[in-house]
Amino acid sequence: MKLAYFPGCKINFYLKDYDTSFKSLMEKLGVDLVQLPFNCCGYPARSTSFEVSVFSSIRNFALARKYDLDIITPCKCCFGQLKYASYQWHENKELKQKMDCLLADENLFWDGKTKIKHLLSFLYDDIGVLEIKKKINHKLPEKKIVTQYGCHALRPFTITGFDNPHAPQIFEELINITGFKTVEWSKSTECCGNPIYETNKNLSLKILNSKLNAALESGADHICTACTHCQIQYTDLSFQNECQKHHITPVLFTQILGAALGIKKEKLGEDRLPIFDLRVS
Amino acid sequence: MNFKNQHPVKTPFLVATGDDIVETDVLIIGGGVTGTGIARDLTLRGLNVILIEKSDLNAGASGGNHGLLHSGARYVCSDPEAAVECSTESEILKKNVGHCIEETGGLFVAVKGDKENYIADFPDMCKKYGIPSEKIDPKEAREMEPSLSDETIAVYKVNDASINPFKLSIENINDAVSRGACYLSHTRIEAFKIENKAIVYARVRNQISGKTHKIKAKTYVNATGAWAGSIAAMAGIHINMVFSKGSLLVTSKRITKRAINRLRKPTDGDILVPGGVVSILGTTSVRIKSPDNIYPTVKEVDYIISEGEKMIPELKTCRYIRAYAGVRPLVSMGKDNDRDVSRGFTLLDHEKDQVNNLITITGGKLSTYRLMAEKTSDIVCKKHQVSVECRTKMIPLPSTHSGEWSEPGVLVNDPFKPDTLEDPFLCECEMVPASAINTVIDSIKKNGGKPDLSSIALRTRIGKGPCQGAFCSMRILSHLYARGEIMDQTGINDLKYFLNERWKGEQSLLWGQALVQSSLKEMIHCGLFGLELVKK
Amino acid sequence: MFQITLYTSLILSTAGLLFQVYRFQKKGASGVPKLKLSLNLKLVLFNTIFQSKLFRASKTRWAVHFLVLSGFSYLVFFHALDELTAFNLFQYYQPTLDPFQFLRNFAGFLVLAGCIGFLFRRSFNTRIKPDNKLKYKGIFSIILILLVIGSGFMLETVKIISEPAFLEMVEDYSDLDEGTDLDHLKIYWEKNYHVVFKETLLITEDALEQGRRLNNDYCLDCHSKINSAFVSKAFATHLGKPANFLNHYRADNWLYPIHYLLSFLMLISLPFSRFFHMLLIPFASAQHKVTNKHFQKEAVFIHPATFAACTNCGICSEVCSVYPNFLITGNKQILPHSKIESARKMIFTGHLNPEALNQLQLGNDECTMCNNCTNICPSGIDLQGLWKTLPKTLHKMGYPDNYTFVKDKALQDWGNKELEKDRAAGTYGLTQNLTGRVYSFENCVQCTICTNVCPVVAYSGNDNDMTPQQIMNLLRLGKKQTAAETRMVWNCLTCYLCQEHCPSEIKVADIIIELRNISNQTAERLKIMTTADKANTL
Amino acid sequence: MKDKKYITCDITVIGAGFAGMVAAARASALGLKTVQTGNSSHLYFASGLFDFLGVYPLHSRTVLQDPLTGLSLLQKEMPGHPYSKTSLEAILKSFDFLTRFLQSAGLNYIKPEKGNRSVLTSAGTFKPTCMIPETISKSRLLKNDTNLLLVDFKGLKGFCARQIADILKKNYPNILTLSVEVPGKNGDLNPTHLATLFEDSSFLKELATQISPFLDKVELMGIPAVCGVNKSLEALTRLEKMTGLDIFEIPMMPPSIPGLRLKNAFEKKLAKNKVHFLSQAKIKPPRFNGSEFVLDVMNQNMETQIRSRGGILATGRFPGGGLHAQRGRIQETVFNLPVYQPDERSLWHHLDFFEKQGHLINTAGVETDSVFRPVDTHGAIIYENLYAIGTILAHNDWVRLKSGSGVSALSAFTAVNDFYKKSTTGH
Repeated sequence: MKLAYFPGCKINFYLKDYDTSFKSLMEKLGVDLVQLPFNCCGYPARSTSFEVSVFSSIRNFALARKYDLDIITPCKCCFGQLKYASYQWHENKELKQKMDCLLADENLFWDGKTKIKHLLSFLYDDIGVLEIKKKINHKLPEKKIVTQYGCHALRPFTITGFDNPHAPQIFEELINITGFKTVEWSKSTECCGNPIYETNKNLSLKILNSKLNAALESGADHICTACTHCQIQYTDLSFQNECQKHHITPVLFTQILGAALGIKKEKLGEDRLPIFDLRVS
Repeated sequence: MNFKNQHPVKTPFLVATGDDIVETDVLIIGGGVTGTGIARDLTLRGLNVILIEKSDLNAGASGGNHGLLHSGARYVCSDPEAAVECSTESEILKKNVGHCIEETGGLFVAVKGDKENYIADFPDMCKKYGIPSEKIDPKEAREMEPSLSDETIAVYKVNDASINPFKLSIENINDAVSRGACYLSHTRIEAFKIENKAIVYARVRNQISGKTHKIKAKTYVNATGAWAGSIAAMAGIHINMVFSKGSLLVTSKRITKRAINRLRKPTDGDILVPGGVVSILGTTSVRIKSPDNIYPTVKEVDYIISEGEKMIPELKTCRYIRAYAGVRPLVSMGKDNDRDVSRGFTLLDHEKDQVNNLITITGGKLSTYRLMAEKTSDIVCKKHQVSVECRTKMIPLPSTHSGEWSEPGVLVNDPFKPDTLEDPFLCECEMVPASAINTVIDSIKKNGGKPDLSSIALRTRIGKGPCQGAFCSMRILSHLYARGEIMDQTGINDLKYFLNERWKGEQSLLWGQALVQSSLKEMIHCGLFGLELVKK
Repeated sequence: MFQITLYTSLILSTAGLLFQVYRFQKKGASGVPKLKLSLNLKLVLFNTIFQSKLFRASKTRWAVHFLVLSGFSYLVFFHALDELTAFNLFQYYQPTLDPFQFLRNFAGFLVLAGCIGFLFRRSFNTRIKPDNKLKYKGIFSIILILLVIGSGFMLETVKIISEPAFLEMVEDYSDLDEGTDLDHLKIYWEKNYHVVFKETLLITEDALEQGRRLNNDYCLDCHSKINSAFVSKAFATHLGKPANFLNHYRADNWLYPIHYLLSFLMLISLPFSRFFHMLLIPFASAQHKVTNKHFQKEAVFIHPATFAACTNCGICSEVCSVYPNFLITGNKQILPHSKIESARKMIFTGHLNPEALNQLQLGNDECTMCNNCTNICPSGIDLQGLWKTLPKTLHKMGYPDNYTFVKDKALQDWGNKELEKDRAAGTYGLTQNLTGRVYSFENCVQCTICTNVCPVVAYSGNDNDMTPQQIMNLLRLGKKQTAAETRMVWNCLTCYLCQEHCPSEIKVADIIIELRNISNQTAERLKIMTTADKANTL
Repeated sequence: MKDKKYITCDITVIGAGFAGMVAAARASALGLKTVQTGNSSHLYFASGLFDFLGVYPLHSRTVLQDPLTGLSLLQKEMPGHPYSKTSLEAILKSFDFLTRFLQSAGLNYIKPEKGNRSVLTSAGTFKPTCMIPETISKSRLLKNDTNLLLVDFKGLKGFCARQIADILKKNYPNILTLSVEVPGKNGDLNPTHLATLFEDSSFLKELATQISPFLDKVELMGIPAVCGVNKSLEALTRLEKMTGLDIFEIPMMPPSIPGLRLKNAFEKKLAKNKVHFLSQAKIKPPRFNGSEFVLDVMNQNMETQIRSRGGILATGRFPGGGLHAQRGRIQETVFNLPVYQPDERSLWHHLDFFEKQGHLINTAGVETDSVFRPVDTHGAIIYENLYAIGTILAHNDWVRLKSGSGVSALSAFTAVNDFYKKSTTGH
């Protein structure tokens, strides 16, 4: 299987480990990732201009279309934005026309055929939980873990079609096959606070804190994310004290699954949990 | 909230207890725009005044109209005298009570099928009576008002404006009270004591406390509008009153910037007046027997919409919030069609009827309320041998904060940032915060009234938004209890009364989203609270 | 004469360098906490000598750079400084001997080819259509190189053809007098070394043979076959008639000072022209790049000298993540190569046109910190570090970001009637126009579910003003601008909980985001209005 | 080209209100492959109390002490009413199933007992109902002479302890009131946010210390129904332990927390039971190809096609969007089924909001056979495997009869059972 890898803007600078472990995971699962000169997904421009944000996404689609590839991204924000843009492109004729003109200026075109997959939905829908379960050769210790779904993939459901937006399940199912045990908590579908990190750090911190409190009440050891932004929020240096205070470590889903699939630890990034090295087979 | 223009409000000089006789110069009966206007006029001339009202301000036609300040153009063909009156009065009002008026401007619009000769005569008639009008190309008019029908064939621009009658009455009475007048709400006339061709005193009853007392005045002014006949009857005088019901519809949004009139002989469903963020469509003219308990019927609503949509097609599909009706009090001159009866006012000095100190003022229009008050006060002053000129022409009506909340979206005109945090909105639809409710409660109490849902609703926008009281009623009731304004179980009945009043205004136009909203209301108040099971 | 000019230009160049260092130091010390960044020696080495980063970024650019740099380095080292280098290294060294003669020509040829490559590439537009100003940027340096090399070749050419020079050399290095021998030599040199003689010489086989013998005796030690000076020889053989004219006026004598004066001019202009990037790139590359961790500690220091290493190549803009934003909004200051230019101007000259500063602030706000520009920058500049520190600097100068601007702006200014009037205008391109159409929010049943699920309302305390459903009500009441200015609109996490929960299925979050667009764009318009005033008063 | 997705299932439940949730619960419990569409947020409007029959006949305007007496009369007088189509046993069975299902989802309800319970509401009235959440159950301890403490929270709009006390003063003279300020929250206090606070142990402690000085002689305590979202009973018990009192919740106007608890419980459990939920999905007019329904779901970004053997229409009335009223006519929105309704709009509503007979429009709806399959005006079944359940059913003014949850649960239970029976017997 060949897919265009859409890393998103933040991953390279802020979260190299996610990039590394994602690539290793895909390699392990036999997926060829193609790197294209993608630009920003357009989500940050949502705040300033609707048109800019949609165009950014459509341009990425057009690039992928040029190579006849579907897009996969590890970032929920990018996933949501690309879905959103494709919806707007389909619905809004005037917008579509303008986008087509702009693309034509750059010798690109898009016919709406490119599909966008998020890491989780790809694993769940295209590969299948059972298939992955078969490949797992290193059971991980039974640590209690809560999931952070990521807003933009989950909602609005009518646009993203990711999973039941009120009671999502796929993340839990995918984690439970690794040996980690997911526990229920009330805030799995709530926002991590990262979108307003720059403008209102205080509120962003409060939101993070409330999540950590809830995670603590549920008895979790870890928070698992499958989104660049969420993980950045939890691992942010100025917030890290909060996680330590709550004795909760944020972990990347790709590292967990990677470890369970027996990927060498060097290939899972520099910043790993020590438990990955103590695999219980 | 920091309020500007706070007026010192004097405590009423009258503490009505038992059978005490209270003396005053003039007793005004009826708290509509005319009554409150007379109260202000007379206090400005230095007279002592008591105003009594059987329910609360603007309960009659003053509260049941378009809120249109006529330029006069509507009446140029049918009633030129009224037209000229309107024209001059509206200019005075724009100058003196500007804060109650939005100078929207108006259009007269004719659509395909309207009578050609009326359209042709209109500009000449306007010119003849000195009413400014300007012909506009229909195309241009549709650019000015995009919602106009594409079948528009002729358009004239006139100086119509919209006026908020509630604010007008509140401000008039507030000003009168600040000059020493006394306002007694929920006070009904029981009887007049007449001796020697004059009223000696009036026995009145407080509707809430049930107590009666006597008010002795030199002159009595009957400004009860549609009820003028029954008050006069108490003094043994017969006035041949005719009641004409007019129903109006409120849309959920403001459809036009300007007041839109149909360019034809005045008839039903031909005016659309913007009022803040909504538009008001009306009216009908139905002869009724009694001015009490009137409400718009489903048939009337449908008829108004079908007439209105010819001028503005959007009226067919837009959401309506409520419908209400007012009664035009007309003094019959023997004509069959109510539209042909003059909309001019009737001022009767009952000296000719052997009651020397009773004056009746009725009929007329909102636009000419000041003139009516002036003429009435002139007679009163003549009787009192007071030779002060009318001053309402010159002295602007001050704006007070307790009147402000009767306007839509007031709060958001002020910088609200620092205040909203600790000042929750009790009415979300119209964004009325707790502090505003408190201000209004204080103002009602100062005037000797009882703060309940209905009296607060009269002075604020609560219950007037899309939810029609579904949520705000309960929130404000709780607020009243929490403040100790209500201490017994009357709150429930108060709530039921309030909801029912709101209901009368919506029941005739419940379809689409309005029906959704009202179903929700019934689910809350009947389904959960079971209010229909509460017996009085 | 030569000595004086040499030393003058050396002094001038050194002074220029010192001045630049002083300037950088002064600008660098403006109160930013310094962060110890270790030296990245590997990058210095690779990027300076092999231009490794440029190689990755653009092969053609790398090729022309490499041609010029390698050729010029040779020329400087073995030609200009031959007295110090070549003569000492090689005992038999003579500029006119092979392989030196050939190498000099070859090096000169490389530089010439490189320069022509530069000019050629510039005349074609790259993806980022650079403004014409940028197109001619550094052209001075290229022309100067061309002149130096050209004058060198010309000098060699006129020396080749020069009869007087030939005669001088005969006098100096042989015992030949006027006579047949000399004529033989002349014939040989005319034939083989392309000297142009005034009189016409009769060429015979015998004379040539004689000349060859004489040449072997007297000249061959110092003069390799002229064929190796392939560029100059080509010039010389095709010179034709003007040759006599040049010989007559001793062109070889006066071209020499021109050549070295041009070279000295290069030396002097080193710290002030495009040549300077040769020194700055190693400096810029030497610094380790700022990382995420530095940002979080808020301890970031970018040495101003590194910005000067920018050559406006525009490669950064080609990979810029927000390049599409530029295509729609047209704000050039979104693109890194324009931003750094403005930032450089702002930092070194201290004043920048308010409008430009405003544009810079707005453009920089769009940056997503993807690090693409730093990764690719052939000069090794830490661009991302600059973008990250820029907002603070701009804020201090009175150009805050939109959020701060909106928060600090008094409502009266905000509710400016002008703005209220043309609120529909001034938005970039298309919108969903949810806020302009009543039916997108009028179905609100006031149930407050959106408010109840909103995390912003839940956790913000006093940090928030309106709730989502109050925003809907503000819109219904016709207060769009007021709604756009509420803190709720800016605090919104865009988590879509409200929209997913709304029983009337109102697009609450989309509406709030659209309001934020309006707020942003109003802020931008207000900023432009006020900066235009500022610019006028300046 | 949008993404196209095909789902095949046994049964599609259109609607995610109370009835839809019960139907999905029953279907998934029977092992049917179930797809559900709709907007579950309408459960925020649910009081969380399950009514059976509170008032009958309507003009009596008195609460039924025992719903069974009303039921037998209703079954006799209103043959069109959903209750008249079935037996008491079925109703009780459906309640029983519901209780067990919710129990497994972690939400405890008290089983029906003989006679209606009356639950104190925030308006100071008593609502007759049948099944109540355990957090409300202790309101039964309220006797006329009980020393009751009512607590309200400053900023929680629409709930005032003094109001309830003042209104009940006549019959319950010993009510004390207390208004508590929530630390750090000035101004508006939204029910869900307050409810989330109740799950925080430090908040509970703070609350208990604030209340404790006023507990002298108090026997029972009432608080607004905001005591926790997911672990409400746990929070209530903790507070009871801290104060040493029996506590009950008082339901208030929407957004209702007991409703939210229902929503969460249903959603989580149904997701675990693999019910495929399409949130806010719009359905194009479905086709019936003889053996199965083909529902094209407009999911904005992708087109989903559901093929299912059975369909359950649980779209509710006007607020839920199941019925839509134009100016003159009421329509059913998904299948355009015939709607029983008054002849003209002037008959829809009474002039009196509290008219004792109720408004005629509330009896409008879809008419069905005895297993809740919609029928046309002649009484013929329209689709073999289509069922209509919940408030969309005609002849049931559920608001006035206080019969909403009962009818919903019964119709959902009966309809799914019937479908199951048919599909297993191969009919």
